[in-house]
Amino acid sequence: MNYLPLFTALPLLGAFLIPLLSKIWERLSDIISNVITTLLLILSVYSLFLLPIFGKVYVYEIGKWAIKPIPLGIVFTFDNLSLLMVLVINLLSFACSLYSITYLDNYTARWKFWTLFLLMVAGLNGVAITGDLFNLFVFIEISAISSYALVAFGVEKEDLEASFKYQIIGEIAGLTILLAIALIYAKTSTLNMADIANTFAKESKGPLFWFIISLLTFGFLIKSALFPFHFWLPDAHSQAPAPISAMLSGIFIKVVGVYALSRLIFNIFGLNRLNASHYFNLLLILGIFSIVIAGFIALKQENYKRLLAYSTISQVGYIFVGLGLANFWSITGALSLIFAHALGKGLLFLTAGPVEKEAGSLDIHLLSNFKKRMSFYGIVYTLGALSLAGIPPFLGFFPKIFLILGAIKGKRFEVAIILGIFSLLTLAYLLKITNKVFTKKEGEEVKGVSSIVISFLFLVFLIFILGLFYLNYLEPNLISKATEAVISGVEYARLVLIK
Amino acid sequence: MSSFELLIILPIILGFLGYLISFLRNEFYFLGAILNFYYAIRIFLISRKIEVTRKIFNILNFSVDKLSGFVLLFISLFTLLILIYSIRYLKYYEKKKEYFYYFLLIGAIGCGTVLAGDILTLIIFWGILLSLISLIFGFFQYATKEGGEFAFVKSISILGFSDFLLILGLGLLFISYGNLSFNLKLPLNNTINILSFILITIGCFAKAGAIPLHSWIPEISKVAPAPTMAFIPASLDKLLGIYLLLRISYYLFDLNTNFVLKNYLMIIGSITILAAVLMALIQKEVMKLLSYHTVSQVGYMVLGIGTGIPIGIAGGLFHMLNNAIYKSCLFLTAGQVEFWTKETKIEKLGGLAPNMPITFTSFLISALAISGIPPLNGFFSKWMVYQGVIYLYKEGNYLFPLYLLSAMLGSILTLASFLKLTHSIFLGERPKEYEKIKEVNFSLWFPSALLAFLSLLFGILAIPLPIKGLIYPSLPFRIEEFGFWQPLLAFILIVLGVIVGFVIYLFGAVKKVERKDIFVGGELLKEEERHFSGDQFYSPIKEAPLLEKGYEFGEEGSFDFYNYLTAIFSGFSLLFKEVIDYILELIYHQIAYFSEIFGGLLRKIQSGILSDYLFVIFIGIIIILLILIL
Amino acid sequence: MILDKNFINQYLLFTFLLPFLATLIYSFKDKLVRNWEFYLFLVLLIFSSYFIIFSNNLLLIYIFFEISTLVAWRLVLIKRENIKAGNYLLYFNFAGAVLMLIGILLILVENGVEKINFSAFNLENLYNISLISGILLSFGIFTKSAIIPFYSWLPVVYEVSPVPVIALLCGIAENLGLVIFYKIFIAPLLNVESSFYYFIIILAIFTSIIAGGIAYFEKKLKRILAYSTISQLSLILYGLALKNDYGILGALVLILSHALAKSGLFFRMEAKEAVGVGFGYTLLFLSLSLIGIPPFLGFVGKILIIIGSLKINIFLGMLTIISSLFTLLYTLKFYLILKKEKGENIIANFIVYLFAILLLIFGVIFLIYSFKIL
Amino acid sequence: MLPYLGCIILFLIGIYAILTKRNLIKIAIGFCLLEYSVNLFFAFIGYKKDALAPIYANLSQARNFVDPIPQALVLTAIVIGLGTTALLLSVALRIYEKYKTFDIKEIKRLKE
Repeated sequence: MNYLPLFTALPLLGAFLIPLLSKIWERLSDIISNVITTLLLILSVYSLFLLPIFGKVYVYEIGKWAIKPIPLGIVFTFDNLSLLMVLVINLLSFACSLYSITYLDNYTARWKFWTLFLLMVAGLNGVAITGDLFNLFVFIEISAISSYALVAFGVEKEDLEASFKYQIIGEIAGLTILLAIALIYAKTSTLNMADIANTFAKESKGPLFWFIISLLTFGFLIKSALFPFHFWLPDAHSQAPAPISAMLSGIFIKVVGVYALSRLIFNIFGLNRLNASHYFNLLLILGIFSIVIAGFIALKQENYKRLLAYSTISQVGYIFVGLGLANFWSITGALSLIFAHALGKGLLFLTAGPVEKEAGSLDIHLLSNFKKRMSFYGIVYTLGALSLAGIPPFLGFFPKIFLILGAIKGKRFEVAIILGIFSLLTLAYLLKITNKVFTKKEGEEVKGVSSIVISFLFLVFLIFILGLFYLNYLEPNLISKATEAVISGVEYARLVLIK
Repeated sequence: MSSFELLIILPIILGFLGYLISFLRNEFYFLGAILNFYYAIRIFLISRKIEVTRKIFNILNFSVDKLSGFVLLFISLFTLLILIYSIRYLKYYEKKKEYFYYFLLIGAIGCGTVLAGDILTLIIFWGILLSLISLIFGFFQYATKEGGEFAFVKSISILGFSDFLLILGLGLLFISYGNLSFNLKLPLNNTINILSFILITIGCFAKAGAIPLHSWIPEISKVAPAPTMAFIPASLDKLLGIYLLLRISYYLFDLNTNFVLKNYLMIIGSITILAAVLMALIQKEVMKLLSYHTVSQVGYMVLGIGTGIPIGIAGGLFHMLNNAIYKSCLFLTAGQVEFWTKETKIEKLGGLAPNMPITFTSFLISALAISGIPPLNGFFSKWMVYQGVIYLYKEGNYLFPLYLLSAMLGSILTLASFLKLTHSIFLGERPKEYEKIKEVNFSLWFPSALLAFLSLLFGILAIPLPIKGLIYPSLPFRIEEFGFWQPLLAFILIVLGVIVGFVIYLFGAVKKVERKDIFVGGELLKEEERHFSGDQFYSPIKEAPLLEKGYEFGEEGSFDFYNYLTAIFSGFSLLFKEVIDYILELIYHQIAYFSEIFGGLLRKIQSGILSDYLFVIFIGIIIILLILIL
Repeated sequence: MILDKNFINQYLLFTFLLPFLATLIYSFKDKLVRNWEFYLFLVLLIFSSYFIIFSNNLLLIYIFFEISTLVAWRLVLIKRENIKAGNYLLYFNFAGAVLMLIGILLILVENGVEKINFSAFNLENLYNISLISGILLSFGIFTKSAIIPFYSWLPVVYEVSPVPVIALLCGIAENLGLVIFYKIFIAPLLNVESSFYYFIIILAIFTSIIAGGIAYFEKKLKRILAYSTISQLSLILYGLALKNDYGILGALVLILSHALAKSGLFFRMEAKEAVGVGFGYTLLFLSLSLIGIPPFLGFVGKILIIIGSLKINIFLGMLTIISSLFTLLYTLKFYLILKKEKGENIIANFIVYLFAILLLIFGVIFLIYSFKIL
Repeated sequence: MLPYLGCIILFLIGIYAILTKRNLIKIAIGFCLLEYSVNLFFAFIGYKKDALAPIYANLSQARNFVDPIPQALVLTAIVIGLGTTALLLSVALRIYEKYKTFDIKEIKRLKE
């Protein structure tokens, strides 16, 4: 598995090649980026089969700087959790880059988009596979900066406003994370995550420890837009171009926020419900607040993408409830929700593109009076919405099972009921669009456009087929292993350092 | 296949053939009824000797004893006679095809009901009968007369209501004792028995038409053609209802073990007699008047059965038979009148006796019979009931004078109302348009004439024929010989009296009727106003101080159980609709409304101002720090 | 239970097939529903009911239950302006289904299932159902089969939906809840707390009475029929919950009878009178079966349920009778309204005729056999 | 301890600027201050009193070196900060072009 650096190297390479080569022929940028995302997808699927051969963790030492006996070199660690994230990132980035081929006809600066897009993919992949704390920060910033730029890509009034607000809040998070890293370094004098874990395991958990945790939590909660740190998200996600909204909502907040946080608190700091129940209760309560409040706000939204953005906040709440319950089932639920939500919400945001192009607006009220019929997009949207609301047999149903099961097993019966009942709210606000925009019988039918249609079909196929094979294949081979990686805590450090 | 199946199945098959094949249709129906009658006779004859039971399909259990044998015979007879009548009567009826088929089915199923040997069979046949009755009543909605739909709904509501209670009662027995046959004489001393007895009697009352479940009969009489009235409320339902009442009172249960229940029956009987006859007195429509009498007569049967005295019970049973005979005869003759005149309003009729002598004779005999004029059969059975009531004093039941009084008063008032009816239809002034009216055909007058003849026969030869032959053997009691009444002797005496009267008429002073002009207030009454009908006969009674209020109530439907039934259920419906449904709707709408409002409020958090966001975020970090470090 | 489980499954499928076929035939003459969307959902519905009947896995049952909800939702939206009613249906059923899911998972936890895979949901692996999880599980059934307090969606949906859709709803979709109740709580003889059954019995019989009462009060034909459906479905549930042979058998019979009678009545609304076919009498047949008068099929179910309830106590028998009385009253009421209705579809008349005759024939056959085996 | 205090003061000034200033450029400056404070803090971590710079190649005895890693990290962080600041300012300028104002309270088209 020594191709591991390719996950970041390939998109970075693409990002540097594209400005040069697109001078020759602008369409070349499409080809390069699509080839790269396809390669990444192939690599990540290949890793799915390859990783079990290498055991639970594969460690790649950059520049052959051995991490033993002194962990000085920078490493990439690739365990099952990283595998899950890489797989999700590359599935969705594949779909989005495919989609963007036709979508970008609306915009002028093709190659700029592709450069930023690949930078973001590189950053996200880097976050998922890195084993070094500072590298984590760097990758977060790479993806974040490119996302700031991409949100402002349309250069309209609202785009710039959203981007500015997003940047300020996002960078505060970034700085907080940097501060926390500085503190960690001050405390441990190492940046290797496994080594940090070992060091913290030996020490008692004083106020400084908790201060670091709070800073990290603060930073990553902003990144993952949990209530009350969500304010940037509805603006940014609703103003970005459709594929970028899909990427941001589908994977960005999860990789940069949820993944990084859970990697740190579970694997590095070794927190679990036994030694830090108040911490997890905090996550749980914020998660529930997110679910409820963002759900109700989404119900009243009048803008297609803004509604979906609020829905994302609500769904992140579900993920955090899963993390907050912190038992095997709930974390399985949270991780599978990351998977399901990435595909589902990505699909929903992608449908916004052709709709906006056809109707010239995303205002639901205007769309409901739009004269043409968009049955294909309507069906795609509805399937995605049903999956997100947790209706079988789609993929989104299984996270719900595991989250509720986790709540029951965690003796949090009220949480189980809340999770169940508020998925009704999810259904209600998502179907609001189906009902108002797509439920028409008369009018001229809008024709689908080629690469957009293919990406839709790809995602719908995934949602459906993964839903069918969830319990038989996906759960035992991918998600429960990833859950084990999370739940086993500082076992991660031992596995990394044994190499 | 034994006679039991054939009795029921043959009419069904032949009726169905008649229904399908337009060729020889009436002959098929007729053949079905004939075969039914034939097998009924056979079974009747068998039942004289032994008690037979037969199980079909492991579920239908038929048995016949002397009681059911004789009821069966008469049901079959009535089916045949009235079918003959109605084939002619309803010749131009729009939906006669279905009508005759259902008619025949009712006859067959009615026989099945009588033959039912256990609880389940009874439930099934009783229910099928209800469905057939509702099917045949369904036709009246198509009748040109108004109120057909309401009559249909009302009658089926009442019958269905009582049938459901009957099923509940029988089901209760079924649960408690298993699938019973009817000859057990269970004592009426525990709750289940008493409850199921009461529930079953409700079914019987509705079928037979006892107050307070009677009101469907006058209602349906407004729209139903005469043969239907003659068949369903007047004969079949009487036979079945009273038969079942008798069955449960002295075969399935033993009524004599419960004093209170006996009085319950007798009170219902007395009230029925009196109230219905009072209502009948003031009716202005032939059919409705007759139907109130139908109700009234049920009172005697219930009273007789309720006495618990063998002679009274026998009287009740005999009265059932008699009533079926003369009441169907009355309906049929009324139908014959209507057949030509197309009129059932009393005030519009009159003076038809010379035109329709056979009809008139039949009507007169039946009217006298129903009024209890000796030596006709009505008198005899009533007299037996009186005797039963009088014997009550031996048991220490000191309410008996009241029962006796109401029974006798009822008899008198019946006579009174029939005087009015006979006068109005057949005597008095004849309206001009009716002058050309002739006697009806043979197939119309024959059934009624036969029934009238039966009335006469059962009156004169009461003791040898019906009492000794049918009634006494059917009852499981030893019946004491009674009184000094010799109907034959009385008949001879009466005939002698009539002859003497006739002689006096021939040779006496009364020679010729003298016609004089009529003056009112000094003015000559016009020819067309000279017609005087009998409908005003009893207006004074209506205006009597005590009865006035009662009549008012009666006219408004205050004694109509259907109104109470619908009122109670409507009340509940209103409660459910306006309270429970409303509350649920409110809750669900409130939830939707609340989430809208809540969403609207919450979205204000997103103010669009960056400083506010940052402020909230910093408060957030402070709270996190506080929670985690402290 | 005296009947073979396998036989009952086949019987249930049979009860679903009749309305399915009728709707299929009907749709050939109806412009509104003659499109691929309708046929797709029709097939999906019968497919999911097949799986619900024959599956032995709680998860599969649940999944197809939800699919049937989706299908019902889309069926209502065949007429696009019915969005509000369709959503009402979907949200109610979804809420119920979610609670049902919680119930299922709770049962799993109570039975000590540690690893979640497909076979963990097999009914054979379950032994106990506690009161609370039973009630949660039955919420899904309550919404689908419209029991208090979750019946409110049904009249709203019926009022606006086209006839074939309602026929499918009352003939197939709503019975699925009952089938699930039968499969989980009645057939496998699990160790369920007996208070659970009392709870269901009380709820079901009161729903039956109350819905009957409301039906008597309603003025609009489709709403009367809707409340009547609620009343009948809860009566069936009540019969099942009685948990004795009479009650269960009665309920099973009543499923068929209700499916035929009610969908027949709805088809009657669209029927065009053909020559030589007893138009008013077929209607009367259907009504009489609904009331429960012999020899029609409805009677067999009702009498068995009455006997079954009397076996428990007299009071329940009384309540059953009161429910039947309401049925009698409202049936006569809508009979008069329906008699005046005339539609356009000639096939509908054939269906009504067929169903009426079937009710009579099945009535006689079931009467004989049901008492023979008891 | 004093340098750390300076760090914190700088940090607080940055927060103050972000929270209270309405001008976009001032917010950006406040943001830069925050960034500098964190960088400064990072640089201080590596510092040890009287320690040598870690560039000697051959040493005969163990000596007290300054930790070199934070400096490398801070360099990276400064670069990243450069990138973000540049992007922030360019967006701010574009906003001025479109909105004709730098007042953050005027820039609230996206709300609710």
